[in-house]
Parts: sequence; structure tokens; C-alpha cells
Amino acid sequence: MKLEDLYGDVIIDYAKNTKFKKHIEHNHEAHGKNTSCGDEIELEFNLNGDIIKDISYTGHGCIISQASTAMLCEALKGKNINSALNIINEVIKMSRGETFDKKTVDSLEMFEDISTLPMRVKCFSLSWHTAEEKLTEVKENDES
Amino acid sequence: MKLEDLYGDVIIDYAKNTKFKKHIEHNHEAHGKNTSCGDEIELEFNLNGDIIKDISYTGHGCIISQASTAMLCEALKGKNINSALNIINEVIKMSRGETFDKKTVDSLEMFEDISTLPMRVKCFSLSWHTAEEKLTEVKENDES
Amino acid sequence: MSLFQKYRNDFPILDKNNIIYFDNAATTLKPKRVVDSFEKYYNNFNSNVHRSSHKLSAESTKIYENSRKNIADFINAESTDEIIFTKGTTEALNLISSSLIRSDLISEDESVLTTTLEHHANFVSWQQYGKIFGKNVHYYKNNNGIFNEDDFIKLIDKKTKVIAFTALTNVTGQVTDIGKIINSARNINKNIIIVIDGAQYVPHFKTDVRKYDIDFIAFSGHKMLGPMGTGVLYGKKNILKKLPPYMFGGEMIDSVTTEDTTFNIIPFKFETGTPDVAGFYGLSEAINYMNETGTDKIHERVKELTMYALEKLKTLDFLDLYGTLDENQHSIVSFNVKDIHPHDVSQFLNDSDGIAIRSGHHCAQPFHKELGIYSSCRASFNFYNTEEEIDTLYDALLKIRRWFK
Amino acid sequence: MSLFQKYRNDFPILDKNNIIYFDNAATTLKPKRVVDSFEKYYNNFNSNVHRSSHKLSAESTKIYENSRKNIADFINAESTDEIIFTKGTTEALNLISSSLIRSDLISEDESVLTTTLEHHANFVSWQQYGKIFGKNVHYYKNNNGIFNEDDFIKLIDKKTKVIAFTALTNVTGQVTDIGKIINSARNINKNIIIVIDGAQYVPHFKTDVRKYDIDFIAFSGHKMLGPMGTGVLYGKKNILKKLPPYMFGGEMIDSVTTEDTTFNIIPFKFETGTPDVAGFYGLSEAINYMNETGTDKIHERVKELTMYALEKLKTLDFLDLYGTLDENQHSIVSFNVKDIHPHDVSQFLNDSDGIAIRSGHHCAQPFHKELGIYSSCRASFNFYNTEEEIDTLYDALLKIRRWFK
Ligand SMILES: Cc1ncc(COP(=O)(O)O)c(C=O)c1O
Ligand SMILES: Cc1ncc(COP(=O)(O)O)c(C=O)c1O
Repeated sequence: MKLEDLYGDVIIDYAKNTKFKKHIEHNHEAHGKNTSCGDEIELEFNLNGDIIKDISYTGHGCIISQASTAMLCEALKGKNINSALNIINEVIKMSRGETFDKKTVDSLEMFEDISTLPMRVKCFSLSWHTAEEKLTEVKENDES
Repeated sequence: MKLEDLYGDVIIDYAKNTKFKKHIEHNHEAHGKNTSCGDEIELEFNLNGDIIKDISYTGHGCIISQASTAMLCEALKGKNINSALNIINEVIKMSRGETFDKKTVDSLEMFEDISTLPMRVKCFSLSWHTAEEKLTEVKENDES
Repeated sequence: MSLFQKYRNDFPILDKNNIIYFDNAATTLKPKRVVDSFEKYYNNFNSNVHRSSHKLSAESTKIYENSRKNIADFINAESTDEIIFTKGTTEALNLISSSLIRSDLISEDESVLTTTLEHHANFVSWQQYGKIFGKNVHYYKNNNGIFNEDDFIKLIDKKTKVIAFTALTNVTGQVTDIGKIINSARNINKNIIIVIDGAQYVPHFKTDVRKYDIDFIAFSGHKMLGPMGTGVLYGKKNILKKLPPYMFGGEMIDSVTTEDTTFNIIPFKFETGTPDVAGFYGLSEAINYMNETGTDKIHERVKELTMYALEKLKTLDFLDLYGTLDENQHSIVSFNVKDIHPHDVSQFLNDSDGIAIRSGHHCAQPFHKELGIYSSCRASFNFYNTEEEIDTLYDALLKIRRWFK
Repeated sequence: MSLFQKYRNDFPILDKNNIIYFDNAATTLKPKRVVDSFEKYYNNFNSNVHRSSHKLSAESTKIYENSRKNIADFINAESTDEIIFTKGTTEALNLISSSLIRSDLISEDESVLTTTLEHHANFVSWQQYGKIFGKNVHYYKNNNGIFNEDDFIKLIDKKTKVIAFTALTNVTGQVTDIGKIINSARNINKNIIIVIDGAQYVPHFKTDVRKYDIDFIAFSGHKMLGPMGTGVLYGKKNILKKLPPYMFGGEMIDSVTTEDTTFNIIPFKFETGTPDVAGFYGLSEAINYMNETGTDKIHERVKELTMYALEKLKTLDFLDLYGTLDENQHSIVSFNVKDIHPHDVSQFLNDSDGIAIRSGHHCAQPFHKELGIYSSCRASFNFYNTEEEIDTLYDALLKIRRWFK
């Protein structure tokens, strides 16, 4: 992966953008941690039925994890749980170097080559795994 | 080491000779064990002051250990503790491939090359270590 | 060139040494591609794993995790989370026995059942951790060196929480009927935990942990053409998650404070310290070699050699042979020459004809005790051995008789 | 050809990769003769040790025990009985911490003292075994990342039975005054047991266990030019004899019955399972290489490089540097680029100039916590590095600033 790809302007801008980096009124929250560096991420969800009305994050981490988390918020906001889980699923596949649906992944495709960097995959996918776990839990509770 | 050296007639004869393989009236005994095969040797000493009046062995083991033990009995019988320990010392040096006194070692020199066989050194030296430990103990008790 | 000669050409050590290597159960020879993997690894990728983001570390991490995947597939594990790397079967069995016994999965009125046919690694570990942590360990005693699965099953009851047994004993080569034991055990106690010593089994039999519903199986890389210092513990995910860690150090940690420590997810919870990446790269090459050669072919060839050896040695009336002495025996033949100590037999075979067998108790003292002997001779085969080599062994045994007469 | 170029030629990986390797504290590069030792061993001697009497086994046993002798001499141990082979520092520290804590050498009103500067291997192990076996563990808390020996000594009292500390921290490279600590500790409590984490120290300092009267010291082969998967625990004979074994299996056994087991003499009581003979052969070659190159020369060269790096990096005002920042620091320089996450720094250095450093908490979370940070960047040097490489690092750090501005 070339420097310009990983640390291009778009990604740095996402990392610095604080639009989603705040506390919101929420009814669900999820905590994620990267054991290799101690980075932590806190996601807050405001769910209305199965719609993600609002979403935000706090915590500390590298550019990759901050940018990835900001883009997660952007991608999931307004979606229902099922389509959110679908997006998450495709993004995680991409991060593992598996085949994925480009349309679903959308602009996150710029992280396609992250799969070649085993250490950075963790940074990138931390918030996605965290969100996946929480939304799956909510979904299962609703169904039961 | 050539087959004829390790399993020559003299050594096989010693191993089969039961002259010293018996129980005797004794005032000291010592037990030795080879952890790699479970072989065990029991030495009995009849000491008169510091003179080894009689010595014998029982137990089970390979030709090397049986022959070596029979030769140990032959070499130590009649000696006083100090010269017995001296012989033992030189024989153990030989078995380790260190320089040793040929005169002291005498006919045991036929085992000189045992030092090149790490597994068989244990068979050869089991009874010598067992005797050394016991005689050193007796000597130290006498002196104190 | 015969197929067997082709196999032999893959093992450079056979060119250089005039040796008949029948000590395969102790450690196998290594094919060229496994030996060469060290140079490849250290001269190109040398690095610690999982910890740095530089190129060498990224490459090393991929190599290490690909090796885990390769091994998971080899035994048909569901996930790489179930493959824990150790330095050998011994460490794998210490890990699982101490962790299980220390966990709350076994209560104080429950027990572990193992057998007197085990290698010390699968016997002393249960016994000693049982003593240290106050849990009960029971033993099935074999009958004249034979593992009778029915008698073993009779000892299992509702209080038996763990059964630990070998899939192929390293003394006689008897193959255990794993399927029968596991089915019967689960009928008695659905949640019984099955721990298998696969050190001699995995190298020779298609191992399918899901087909047999095995909970844990331990094996060694160096006994299946791989490097020394490599071993594997397979463990079922849902049980591994409940177990306490074995060793403490880096990487297996989630968070550390002076008050307490929380641990990483599996399999990393059970792996700590810088791993032997080069070694596991080599093990992966060994697996590739076995897959390409064909594990079925290897199995069949070793079966042939074992039967050939058994039939020949059975004709020597001055031998005591141990085991079932039929098709239930695989890769190993153990015996004693009447009135001659095993150490003398193995020394003679080495000195007279360059034949490498092993003599001793093969780290299985309870087994030998049940047989009423202290030690024995063991010839163990692999697919690069030949019938001619077995003929040489046969002739050398006749020579021994004459020599020591 | 300069001397330094000559050093570099000994490391084939430097030819093949356009890489500036500053991750030596994680694992060092391996010289050609160490890499080649694998081929030599597996293609000529391949065998298990201590167990068979055939030629390969005899050769392997000699190789393995000669390696033990070589290592004993390297650290001036009195006897080879005092050298226990492990797979790394982590296993060595787990061995000694669990065995000491489980033994009756520490009573329930006595305690262990360690420090928050430790690698997790020398911290979590004492903490967790202490919890498991009900023994007390206390911690010296460092002040702003500095190990103050006087403050540490103040915490030692008559009830302190074991002190465990690093001789060179893997975070800042600060060298501990071992002599001072050991003398003071013995004055307080003559029989106090000294356990040293030598993972970063032994590769760079002439280690003399008798001069300093060290009881135990652990180190890793792969951090001193040797193969991965090799490590050593040195232990004083008279204490080792009193300790219970760590792992259970073959070879470490004297006698086994279903009632109980008795154990072999040292060092074998602490070594079980088939060892990595090839690996320890390689470690012995690494020691030969270091002896022939001159451990003094290696030390001096690394000292030069460390000081050069420190002085250069000190001039960059956008860096936070950690440690004593003077001659007390050896082989390691740690820092953060203000406002930029260490993972981004290390990724950038790799991508822009092929510089391999490590970022993270370096398995030392308590240390980082005391510093008030989560993670850091670490550049660690060895004698094959050069001033030019450090200049490249310096320039790249300036680039980072510009890039992320
Ligand atoms: C059945 C069995 N279990 C366990 C072991 C121990 O394996 P390792 O020495 O590789 O730890 C062996 C081999 O020695 C064995 O044959
Ligand atoms: C100070 C220190 N102690 C212990 C260790 C652990 O060594 P290993 O990973 O070789 O077990 C390391 C290296 O990671 C270290 O730097």
C-alpha cells in the first residue's frame, strides 16, 4: 500500500473531522479495545425501532481507526439494523481480503488494501466489530 | 567404537560371571538407578575400618552395566576407602572423555571409548557413581 | 526409479548417512523443503509477529497465521481460533491438563480418567496437576499391554468429566478405536471432555476432529516431517473460551494493572512469548509436503511396512513381541530379544548394521510395568523406509543371537 | 571495506531487503552461520536426544549438551546443571515464578517484589501465580518511566523473599544497576532470591552470574542472533534442587507409578518433551559468532549508535522522548511524535523509507500507564546498524511532521 493511499487527504480529513466524535443521547452503547496498543473506542447508538437514528463515537486511536470509525458512523446513520449489518459484513470481508460487494462498501473501498497489513487491519476493523456485536445483540433481543 | 571392542569376549565374560553377583554379609549398601531404562543396581559393602573386605552387587541391567559393575567389585575389593575413591575418580574421568591415569584405571581401560556414546556412559558409570556416593559418605562420617 | 526411491530422494539426510532409520516415533526425518524453509524465512522475513507494523513483521504475521490455517484444514478444524501453537505434544498436554484441572469445569467430586498405556506426558501431567489442585484422577490399567476399549468404557460414569487417552500408543503401535470410545462416553455423559494424545496418530491417520467430535487433540510437528520445537493443541472453541490461560506474558494480554489482568481472545490467550515463526513456517511446509505426497499413500505404505515387519519378526522364536500383532498395529513394532538387554540390542544393531532403533521405556513406565518388563526395543517406520531395510534388521537380530550366545 | 560493512555482510537478509531494521529488541537478525546451522543439523544429525543409543541420537545428544556448555561459559555459570533450555524468556520466567511461588521456599507471610517497569512476562506471571497459589506480590512503581534503584531497595524488607526485576527495560533501554540492588538486598536478607529478566541485557552486556551473585536470569536466543523458539533460564544449583518441576512429561522422570512420580536430577527435572535440538545448535552458533566478533566490540558499537540516535532525536522539539536520555540508556530509544499516534508513525516510517520500528505498548502496559500514555514508538539498535540509517530516521520524522500537519 502506498503512503498516499493510506494517508491520503480524504482519510486524514475523516480522522480529523469531529462531526461524529461527541456524545449523543443514546439508548445503546458499545465498547471496543485493541489489545496491541490499548486504543479504545466507544460507540453510542440512538435506535428508534430498528432504525439507527443517530450514532457517534468517542475514544482514542490512530488515524486509521479514527477515520474508519467516522466513516462507519456516516455509513450506518439512518439505516435499519439489517442493512447496517449487511454493510458491516461486506466491509469486514473486504478488510480480510475476501471478495466483497463494492456497491455496499461504497467509499470505504479506499481501504481495500488494508487486508495486506495485518497489524493495521485491527485498527481499521475495531469499530466495525464493535458495532457488529452490539447490533447483532439488539437484533436477537428484538427477535426473541 | 567397534562392535568387537564394546562386546568383546572379556566384557561378555565379566557380564556373565556371577562371582560378585550375590548377597553378602554387609554393613553398608547403596542403590543406583538409570532413569532412561529403569535399570537398578544394589551394591553391598563389608567394611572393616576403612578397608573394603568384601563387596557384591545385585540388580538388573545391560551387558555394559553388568560387566562394569563386576569389574568395579574386582577393582575395589581389598582396597581402603581412599584408594578406592581414587580408582573410581579416574574411571569416571575416563568415562567422560577427560584425561585419566592409565595405571590406576588398569584393565578398565578397555572401556575408554565409552565416552563417545552418551547413552551408554550412563550404563557404564551407574555403579561407579553409586559406589562413589556411598564411600564418600562413609569417609565423611568417619572423619567427623 | 521406483516411487519409494523418489520418496527417499526427498530426504537429504538419507544420502549422507549410511543409516537405517527406524526411530521415526521419536522424531521423523525432514524433507528438503522443510529444511530449506529456515533459510527462506530467516533470510527474507525474519521478524516478530502481531506486534509491529513494518514490512517484515507484516510478512511474518501472515506466514504464521497461514500456517495456523493450513494446520486447521489438515485436521478439519472449524476455525483457526481452535489451533494453539506449542513447542510439542508435551507442552500441549500440560497446557490442557493444567488449565482444565484448574478451571471450574471439573468440580471436586468429578474426576479425570486416563490410562496406563500413556506416554508420561499424558499421565504424569494429569496425576501431578490433580495433586496440586485437588482433583481426582483415575487410571484404566491395561491388560498385558493391550488397550481394551470396552474395559476402558466400563470405567466411565456420570462423575467422569474428562477422559484422556492415546490414539496410537507409542510403545506397541496399537491404534485406539476413537470413534467407539467417544460415542460410548457421550452416551454416558453428554458433556464429557475428550482429550486425545495424537502424537503418533496424526502423522499417520487422516484426522478429522469434527467427524469424531474430538474436544482436544495434541500432536508434535517434529513427528510428522516438521521441525523440532513445534507442536499443536487443537481445542473446541466453546470450551477454550471458558478455560484459564496456561502461561503468562506478552500478547495474551488484554489489560494489565497492578490489581489484576484480563486476557486476550483465543487462540492468543494461550500463546505467549515470541513464537518460533520459522518453525511453524517449516511445519506448514511439512503439511504441504504430506498433502502433495498424499496422506493416504503415506498411510498405506507405512501399513505395508508394519505388516511386513510384524510377519518377519513373528518367525523369530527368540523374540518377545508386544501388542496386538495384527492390523491394529501401525508404524511401530516393539520387542525384546530373550535374555539380552534392549540397550545391548540397540547398540549392536547400530554398530553392526547402522540400524537406528530405540531402547528403553519410551517414556511409558506404567505400560512396561503392566507388561512385567523394564524396557523394550522399538522399531518405528515411515514411508521412506523399505522392505530391504527390514530384512537387514531381521538378519541383524539373528547375528545378535549368535554373538551373545 | 569498513568494519561495519563487514558486520553487515554476515547478515544475508540485509542484502535482500531494502530495509532499515530498528526492531532489534523484538528479535534480532540472524547471521549466515546461524541460518545455515539448520541445514547442517537436519541433513546430518536429525534425532531425538538422551533416549536412543544409535549414532544420530548420540551425535544429537552431544550437540545439545555442547550447546549447554557453551551457554554456561558465556554467562560464567559454574556448571551445565544450571542451564535450563526453554522456548524463550517468557517460558523461563513462567517456569521460575510458578515453581518458586508453588514451593515452600516462600511462606505465606513472605512476599515477592517486582516492578511496574517489567515486560508482562515478569509481571503478570508473578501476579497470577501469586493469586493462584495464595502468595503476596508487591510492586515498585516507577517514577515517570525511570527505574530508581534506591526507591526500589527501600521496599525490600526481611519478609521480601524474592525480588524480580529487569536488567534493561525493553521500553526505554535504561540499564539497571544490578550490582547495587543485589548487594543491598543481600544486606537486608541474606537468603533473598534474585530473579533477573535478562532478555534485553544479556545480548548487550558481558553477563557474569557469579560476579554479581545472581540466582536466576532469563533470556531469549532470538534476541541475541540465535533462532526463534530458544531461551534459557540460568538457576543456581542449590536452589534449583529444592524446586518443584514446571512441566510434566518424558525424560524429567525418575520413576512413575499410578500412586506418584519422582523426578530426575537437574537440569533435566525442568526440561521435558522433545527439545528443539536444531534451535539450540543454532543458538550455540550465535554465541560462537558473538564471541568471535567480540562481545565488547558489539557493546561499544551499540553504545555509539544509541548515543548518536539520542543526541539527534533530542534536537527534534516535536518529539516526547522517554527514559534517562543519557549513557544509562543502551540499544533502545523510545519516543512519541506529538499529536500523532505511534501506529501511524511506524506505518509512515515503513512506507516512506523502509524503516522498521515498533509501536504499541511493547508488552509493558503498567510502564506506559505510569508515563501517562497508552503506547509509544521504539527504535532499537544492534551492531549492524549505521549512523546513516539513523540519519534517515531523523529525516523521515521531519517528513511525518510535514505530512500530517
Ligand atoms: C504418544 C506420545 N505422546 C507424547 C509424546 C511427547 O511428544 P513431544 O516429545 O514432542 O513433546 C510422544 C513422543 O515422545 C508420544 O509418542
Ligand atoms: C525485557 C523483556 N522480557 C521478556 C521478553 C519476552 O521474551 P520472549 O518473547 O522471547 O519470550 C521480552 C521480549 O519480548 C523483553 O524485552
